[in-house]
Amino acid sequence: MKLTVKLFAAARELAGCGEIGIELPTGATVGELRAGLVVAAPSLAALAQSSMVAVNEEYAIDATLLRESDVAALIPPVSGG
Amino acid sequence: MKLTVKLFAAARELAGCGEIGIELPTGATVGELRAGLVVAAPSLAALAQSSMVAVNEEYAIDATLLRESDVAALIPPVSGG
Amino acid sequence: MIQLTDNPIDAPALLQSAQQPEAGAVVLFLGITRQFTKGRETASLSYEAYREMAVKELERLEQQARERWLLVDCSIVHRLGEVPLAEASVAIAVSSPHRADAFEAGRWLIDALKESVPIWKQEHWADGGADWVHPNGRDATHE
Amino acid sequence: MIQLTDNPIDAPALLQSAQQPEAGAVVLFLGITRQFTKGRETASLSYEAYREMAVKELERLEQQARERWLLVDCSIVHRLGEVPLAEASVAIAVSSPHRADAFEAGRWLIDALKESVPIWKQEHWADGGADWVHPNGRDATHE
Repeated sequence: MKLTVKLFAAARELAGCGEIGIELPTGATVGELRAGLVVAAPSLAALAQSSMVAVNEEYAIDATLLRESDVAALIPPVSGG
Repeated sequence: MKLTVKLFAAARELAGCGEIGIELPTGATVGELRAGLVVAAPSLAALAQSSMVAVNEEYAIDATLLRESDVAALIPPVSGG
Repeated sequence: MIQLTDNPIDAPALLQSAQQPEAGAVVLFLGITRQFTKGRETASLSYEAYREMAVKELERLEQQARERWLLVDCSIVHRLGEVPLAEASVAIAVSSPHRADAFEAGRWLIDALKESVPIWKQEHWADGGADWVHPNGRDATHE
Repeated sequence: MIQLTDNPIDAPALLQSAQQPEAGAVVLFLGITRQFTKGRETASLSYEAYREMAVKELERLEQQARERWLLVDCSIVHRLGEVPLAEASVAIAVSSPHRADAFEAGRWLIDALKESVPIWKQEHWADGGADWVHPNGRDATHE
């Protein structure tokens, strides 16, 4: 299945784009998405380690299972306020 | 010596005036002023017990010595804010 | 800045004076007239002060706050006379480089003001009558 | 009320909405762009958000605050894009019958916002260059 991962702030600048498409096996986890993201965009390697992943606008853990229609996002450490 | 004692809020309403003149012996204390005040205005008896006294716009204790030119005030429990 | 005023408090002006480039945080506290206290309806509050002494006490509180916390701006304004429902009787605006100082100083200033500044509040009840407020009881502001 | 805006924050409007007759206390917090951080000069900050998720997270924080404290009004507004010196990037306005709730909820909301809401801050330095801010470091707001 193909998922789109949204990128923001430092992640967006490192990757040079606001989202990346990743091909994942059906039933893949957030942990696998994180690994696939680094293969697709090696410049994200360090930041992907310290980032959270959101699925459908909620924080997810690496064990979370993904579905085809999910909206994923890499969330670097936040600094609003 | 003659001192004027300013009255505010509930004290002003109980006494029916904004200040009262008190005749005190030279070298009298704030405690003596408090007692003299109740003689001059018996309606203040209860409130004078629970009030502070200020001398020259500073809180004073009963042992504080008074001088002829001092400005005294009875300060019922405050409730600003 | 310390002020006693007989007019409505201009809170936006206090914010503007607090927003200095040396600051990163602004905390504004307003004490406003509340309609109901333990089920009884308040029509308005009115405030009376020993003005000269109240200004001196407020200046002392500002100075103590500045000694204890790193503040950029510190304003305390108390309104006197009648204060209608939902309007502010007191405003405290503090700004500081870091937000902990602004929150702590703002909280301390209103607590200290209520303890020591010679200002008195009278409740005007909707069902008639008026009472001078006894401290340590609940009243129609933020106590 | 939750809002992300690309325009200057209208703090007086937030105060007006917080001043309800059921309230006795209003606390407004503003996070503003500070000029100097450890001696280095900031020209401005700019903010980027994952907007849909940031709104959801802020709504969750408002709901949690309302469960924990007795609040009348609760508004959180975050500005996005460039925020010049001394202007507000974030405003939190809470009102409550008693002042302890407003102070505690306001403080908790800004702490929680900085921990969990997907918004990112970039420093634009006066001597050139720009850095995305790493949390847990000091930055040119109220941290």
